[in-house]
Amino acid sequence: MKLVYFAWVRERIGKADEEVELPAGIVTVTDLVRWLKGRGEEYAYAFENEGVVRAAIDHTHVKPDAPLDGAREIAFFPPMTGG
Amino acid sequence: MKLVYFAWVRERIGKADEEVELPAGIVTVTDLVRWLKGRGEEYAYAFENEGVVRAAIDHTHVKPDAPLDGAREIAFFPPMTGG
Amino acid sequence: MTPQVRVQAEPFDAATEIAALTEGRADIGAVVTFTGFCRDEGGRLAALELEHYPGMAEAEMMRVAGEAAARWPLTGLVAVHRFGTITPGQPIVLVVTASGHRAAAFDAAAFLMDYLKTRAPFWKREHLVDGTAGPWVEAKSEDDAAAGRWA
Amino acid sequence: MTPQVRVQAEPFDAATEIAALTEGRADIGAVVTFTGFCRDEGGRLAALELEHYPGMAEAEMMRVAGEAAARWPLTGLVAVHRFGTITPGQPIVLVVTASGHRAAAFDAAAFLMDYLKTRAPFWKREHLVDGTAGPWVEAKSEDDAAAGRWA
Repeated sequence: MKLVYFAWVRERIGKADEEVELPAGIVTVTDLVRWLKGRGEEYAYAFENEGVVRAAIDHTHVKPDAPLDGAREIAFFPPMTGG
Repeated sequence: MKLVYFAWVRERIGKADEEVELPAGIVTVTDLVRWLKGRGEEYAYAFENEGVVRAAIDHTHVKPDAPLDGAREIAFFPPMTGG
Repeated sequence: MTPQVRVQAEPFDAATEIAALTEGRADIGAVVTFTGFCRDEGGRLAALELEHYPGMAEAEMMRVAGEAAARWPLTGLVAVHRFGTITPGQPIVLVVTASGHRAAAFDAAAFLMDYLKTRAPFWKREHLVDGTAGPWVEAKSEDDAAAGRWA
Repeated sequence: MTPQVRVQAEPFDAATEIAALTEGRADIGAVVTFTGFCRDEGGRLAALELEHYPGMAEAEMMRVAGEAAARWPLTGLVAVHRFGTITPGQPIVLVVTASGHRAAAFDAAAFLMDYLKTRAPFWKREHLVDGTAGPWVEAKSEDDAAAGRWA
């Protein structure tokens, strides 16, 4: 599964994207965030306030309880500031 | 005093403008309209529904009870349809 | 900010007006333009003839523009209204508003159009495709209602 | 009507987009454009850097455009969003809506901007006049409120 990061989420984690193998039991976006936070302090820093970072699955915005099943690319990013 | 007419008010009266000498007792726009209606059937036709025709004094919209005192140019026209 | 108001027979160019308002400025966040076009009303119209009251047209457009400028924090405002014979697909009226923020630019442009429709002394007459002069366009009660929402 | 959506580094031209929507048509009564510009924030900013999520940016802009097209009777819709480094006074985003009537064109353009602000995956970072990279721009609660009014 491919993970991609943008803006200050990318800067805090220190990479723009990565491939990960998820362990069993990671079902939702929230599960994935909690698992990532256990991988190192850069992840813990990026997700320090779970309510702030947004997620998208395969280019579509999703809520934290969205299932990861079948996802190819999951993105994490701050609230959008375009326009 | 100069009177100017636009759109179908102009067409009904049959002229775009005219100079008139007002008799004594013509104080407001409504007085002027009633005096004009007595001048001929073309005026009676133009002002047949007094609530429809709008008036302006010296390039400013006015209500029927506006005084004519000091006016140089009085305009009558249908509701606006620009834009 | 001094509003710019023009009444003219010639066409106008929205991009030229945007450029004039924004050129050399770094404090403008938002520019809204509204362009009103002549429609053929399903193939019925050959043209619209626009009569206006010279002098009062400019004066009333400037009054409406001044009200918009007093009500919203605008950095620029242009209103152009054409007169004469205008064929389907051609532009009739242009409003451009510039502001630091988008809500002011949007609201001021909508206000200007609602007020120009009901207060600027212009009258449209239809010219039909069969070559005859059609009726004067009737004012719409929905335009009065649209203007009323700003009161 | 198929909305047109573009994500690009290059500038855009509002007049070209208006012409593309109106060329050869006689059923369009109203065209509204919104252009968002980079401000210097009182001389503080040298530039804004716009990061985006390629692929999703286009997809989300097309979803928002589709919602506008379903909600208002539009005859044309263009949305263009730039990425990269943009200096004060330069345009960032353009929305153009065309319709038979002005209220639909105005409302759809305002809706598009409110939704693009809160849903299109773009992020702004400030670059300061002293040559340093400033902070990422924070999302504004007023933008969420603006988007919420269409719900």
